[in-house]
Amino acid sequence: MFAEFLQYLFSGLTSGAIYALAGLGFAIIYNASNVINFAQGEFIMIGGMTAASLVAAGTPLWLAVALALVVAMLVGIALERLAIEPARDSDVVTIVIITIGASIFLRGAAQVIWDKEFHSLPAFSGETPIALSGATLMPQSLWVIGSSALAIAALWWFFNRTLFGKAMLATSHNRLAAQLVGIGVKRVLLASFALSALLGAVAGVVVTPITFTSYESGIMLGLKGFSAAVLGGLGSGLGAIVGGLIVGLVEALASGYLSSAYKDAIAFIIILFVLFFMPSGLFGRRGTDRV
Amino acid sequence: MGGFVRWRAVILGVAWACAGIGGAIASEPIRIGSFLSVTGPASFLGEPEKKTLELYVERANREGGVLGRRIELIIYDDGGAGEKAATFAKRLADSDKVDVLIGGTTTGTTMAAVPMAERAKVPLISLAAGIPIIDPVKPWVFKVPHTDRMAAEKVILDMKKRGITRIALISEDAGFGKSGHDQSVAVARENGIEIVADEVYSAKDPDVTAQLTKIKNTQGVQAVFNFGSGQGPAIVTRNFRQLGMSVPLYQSHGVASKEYIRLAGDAAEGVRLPAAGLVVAAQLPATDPQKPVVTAFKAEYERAFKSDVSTFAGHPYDALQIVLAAINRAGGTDKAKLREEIEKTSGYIGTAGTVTMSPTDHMGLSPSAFHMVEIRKGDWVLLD
Amino acid sequence: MTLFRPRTGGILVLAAIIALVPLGLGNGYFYDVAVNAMFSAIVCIGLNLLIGYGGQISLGHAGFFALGAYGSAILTGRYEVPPLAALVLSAGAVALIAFVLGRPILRLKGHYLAMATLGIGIIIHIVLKTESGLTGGPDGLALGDFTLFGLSVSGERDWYWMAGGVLLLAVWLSLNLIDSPLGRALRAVHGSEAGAEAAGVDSSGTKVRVFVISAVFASVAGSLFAHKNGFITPDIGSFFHSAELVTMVVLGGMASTFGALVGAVILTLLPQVLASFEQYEAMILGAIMMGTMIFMPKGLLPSLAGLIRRWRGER
Amino acid sequence: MSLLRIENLSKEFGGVHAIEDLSFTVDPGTIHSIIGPNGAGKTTLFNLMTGVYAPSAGRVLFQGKPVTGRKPFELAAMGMSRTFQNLQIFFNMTVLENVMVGHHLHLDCRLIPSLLTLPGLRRRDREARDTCAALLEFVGLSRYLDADAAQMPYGALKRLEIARALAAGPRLLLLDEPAAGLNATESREIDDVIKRIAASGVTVVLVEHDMKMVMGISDHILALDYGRKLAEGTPAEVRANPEVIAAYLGVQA
Repeated sequence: MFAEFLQYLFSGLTSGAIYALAGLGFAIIYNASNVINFAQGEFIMIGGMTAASLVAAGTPLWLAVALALVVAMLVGIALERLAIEPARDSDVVTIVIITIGASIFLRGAAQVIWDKEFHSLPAFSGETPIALSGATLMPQSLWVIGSSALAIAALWWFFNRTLFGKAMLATSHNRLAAQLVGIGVKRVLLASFALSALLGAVAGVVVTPITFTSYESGIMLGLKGFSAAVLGGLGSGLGAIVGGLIVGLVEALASGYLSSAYKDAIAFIIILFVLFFMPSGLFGRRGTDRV
Repeated sequence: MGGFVRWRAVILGVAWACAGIGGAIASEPIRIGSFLSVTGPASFLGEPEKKTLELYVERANREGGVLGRRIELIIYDDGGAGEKAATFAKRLADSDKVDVLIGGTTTGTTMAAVPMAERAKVPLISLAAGIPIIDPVKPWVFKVPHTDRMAAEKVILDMKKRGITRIALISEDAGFGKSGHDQSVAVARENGIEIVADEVYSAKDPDVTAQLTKIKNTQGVQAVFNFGSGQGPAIVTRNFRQLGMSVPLYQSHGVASKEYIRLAGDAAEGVRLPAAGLVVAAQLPATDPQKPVVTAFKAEYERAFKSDVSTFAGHPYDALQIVLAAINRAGGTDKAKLREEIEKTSGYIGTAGTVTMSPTDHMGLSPSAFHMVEIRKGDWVLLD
Repeated sequence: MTLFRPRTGGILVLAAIIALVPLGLGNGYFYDVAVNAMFSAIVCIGLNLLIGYGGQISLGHAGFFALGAYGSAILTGRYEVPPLAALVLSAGAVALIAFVLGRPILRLKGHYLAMATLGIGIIIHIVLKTESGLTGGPDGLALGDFTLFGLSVSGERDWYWMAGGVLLLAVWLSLNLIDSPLGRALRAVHGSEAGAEAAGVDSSGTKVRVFVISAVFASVAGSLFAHKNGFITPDIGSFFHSAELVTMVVLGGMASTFGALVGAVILTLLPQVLASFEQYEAMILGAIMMGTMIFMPKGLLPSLAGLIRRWRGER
Repeated sequence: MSLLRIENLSKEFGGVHAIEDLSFTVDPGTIHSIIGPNGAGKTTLFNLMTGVYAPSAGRVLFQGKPVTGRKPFELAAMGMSRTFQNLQIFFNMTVLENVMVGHHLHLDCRLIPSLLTLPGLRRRDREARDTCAALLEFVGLSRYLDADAAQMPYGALKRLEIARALAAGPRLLLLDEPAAGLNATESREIDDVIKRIAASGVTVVLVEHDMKMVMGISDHILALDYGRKLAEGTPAEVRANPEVIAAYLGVQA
């Protein structure tokens, strides 16, 4: 009985950590610009596809991963410079549509540059399952969970301990005030896209040995990441992680104890209920409009 | 590339006409229209289908076309969406004035185009497996692939032979897996095999150990059958091994390509699945009438595209051969005549098997189309 | 509200366009695309009331579209309800669902509202996919012709006039609503929710009413679409369709009924035009979407109207 | 009977008492002002009275009926209108439309008549247009009638909010710092408008910083400090109160 539960937990943790990593990227860009970047999933795809194709071409894994991170960051920077920056003063919904356009574009580019087949990466530390009280976990899942933990720690350090990180946070709270004290809002926006693209690529690389990757793999991860980020409360890194883990765990437990056909629906129903009672998500900023 | 082929065909046609040579060749080209799911969730089917069509239309043109007429191929990508498929089918029939339609990568896209094909009276040859496409029989609609039921039968009978009576199903919740699941349930019931666990997963789920754990903990499961395509079955296979499950694992023909073995890796060892002759061309006995056909096709495809052939790549080849033969017999592209000739297809040996159609059977595939194979050392081993 | 201030003028121009377009439609396929564009336009006009005028996002409207379509298919196919009655019953059921869900959901703001509506759309999609006994599952469901007072609507030309009529009705209703006290209240809620409440506007009630209306527009369009196609799959209720609908509204121009219409027409035509670009189709579509929003952030119609106004001003 | 009665009202924000055990009444037909230094709890009190916040304890009675917990739009329907310190103008609408939203309660907002624009609805809307145009005239904004609200100067927006609040036909009008941010001339104009509103029989409650203005037009003044009542009475009485002087001058009495 317990072994069964533990296995569902592991299953949920594996999926949840993947969603959490995807959600983290949303949180960073939202923090800097109040924009939901619907192309976030494509960063994950680009990271995975670049690494997978380089490894297939004979590049050592570590180099392929490093290059994949660089490529994704460059794409993130290009996206910000060419598509977001010129529309910076537009409505949020206008920018959201731009990011949807960007995700269609990047997906289209990926199928032209690479192909439509599924690709994989070798697991970083072997394929021998780790057994624990009758349940098993793949070592790669630990890589994913570890990456999320590391990412959240690094982000905390960045936003609370570095000058530039603090500046980014300040910009998210009050753009005008940040400008007045001389923080370059443009640079902050650029950095936020680079950073979230980097995170996306990290997610893509560590996740590919588990889920494989293809030009379309960013869609689902983007959607789940968005759900995780909203459930946790937009702009909260911790929220995105917790949100992702909850979505993953709910799916696994629902599959195990209720119905695998409705596991996605059950996850969304839980999200809806949380939002009904906590309209700003679990860790979102709660502000009453001052009138 | 379809557009490219089409334009080249048009330009060549014009050049011939201007030069005033080759009288017959200057006549109207034969227009074949195709709507395929080249992108979207079924792109792993649609992409090889498109490649095959382009490859063999070009080849037919190189060899002088049919009845001295060139073949013009027009392909649209429906992205797997039924609504788009219906519109593109209409575009092909009304605007591009094609003589015959090949397509519908999936049962959904095919069925969405069926009302239009019936109304416009254009022969349609589907590349999808669903039984509703041909049952009940619709005058203008045909299909070339095996039905999912045939694959399910192959698997269930193999289980029966091994004395297995209680099984678990795990299937993808969308198109291919869903209809395969429904067929498997029916076939299992007819053969006295009990389904003791029945789980589903979504195409892009990163992990299915939860579903498999439930199966693992169900009393008396003697085998697991996974109906799905794309990345899902590879994840199922890996998770299956991760949980240390030791009962036999069966897959469907949806993963009968080397890509599956590559993605699932060592976990695929010992997995059994039904595969068309095409996939196991090399292993077929020399006496098999299909051997020369599938060996040639496989070689040509893999040389042209440098990627492993899958069952699905063969479907448009069969559709094209059947259509071209029917046009030859009909002596032209009169749609009613063409339809009749397609229906009269008899003894055609293709990648899917031997096809003999009739007014009551618009698929006409012999039931022996599938071979049961087992994966050993990363390659197929023919079991029957 | 921008280009055509005198609204009767706008409707007349639209009617004239609908009447004249068939002169340029060569065959059934073009009619079919035009009909699809008009059905999308009907959904977008309703959605625009919610997004453009009410300032409330919905990423789940394809769900209502699909419910209308499946409601019609199931009622006419299984229970032999006449098509018009099935359309009305489905729309009524959708209105009820939207009403019940609307209260709790519309308390949410911005991206949280987007998430909630997205969730509802996805849940509807999953139910349609899973309950194959009723819906036919992923393989879809067939349905018969639409009949109106004993006359059967079949063939692209019949559908063209049918869709044109319903579209004009939708535009008329939408323009009426915007100019009515309720429409003013709605725009006020968009402008300042606190201000509207202080002026006596029941903001959540107003939002719910418009949510219901926009859901009904989607449901009716879905029912008609289903009969026109003769076959439906759960994909019409997918998240991508919802996102496409929102894109149409924003691309055409928010808070502009005719803008929503233009957006729907363009995004329906674009994939058809781009189909011959084959594998570059997605890249071009994405680039056009980005380019339009970067250079015309207010959407096509308002931006073009602004240009024309400026150009006239200079002369 | 008093028009508005506040009984033992308290409001806490995370342990901080913004309003503490406050009671007072507003008599019909008067101009009643609430003064106090920054952070005294004036705007909180305002938001409590108008239903934006729910009180931690105590209650509010309007025309003898308890209204605690009612939503702002329900209070508006009972005859209580307000303006905002941070302007809440509908910048996406014209000036006249802004005022017409204020007249909302007197118009038909049912769904079906709105969609069909039934004749009755149209006629009443035309009448509303005239009423609201007259109100704009009353506050001196008739030249902006068809302008977009977004194009108006700040001072005019303040008067627009007053016109919108009047369009509801209130018995009680609550004005939150109507003169804040205005220059002397604009202030005097507002002054004049408020006097004319009171003269028309509408009771006015005013939160204001501008002491000169308050002293000039109020019938009754309530002075707050740290969420408590400091003093209450006629302008002359309050002006003479040593605690008020101390609070304003920051000297311990």
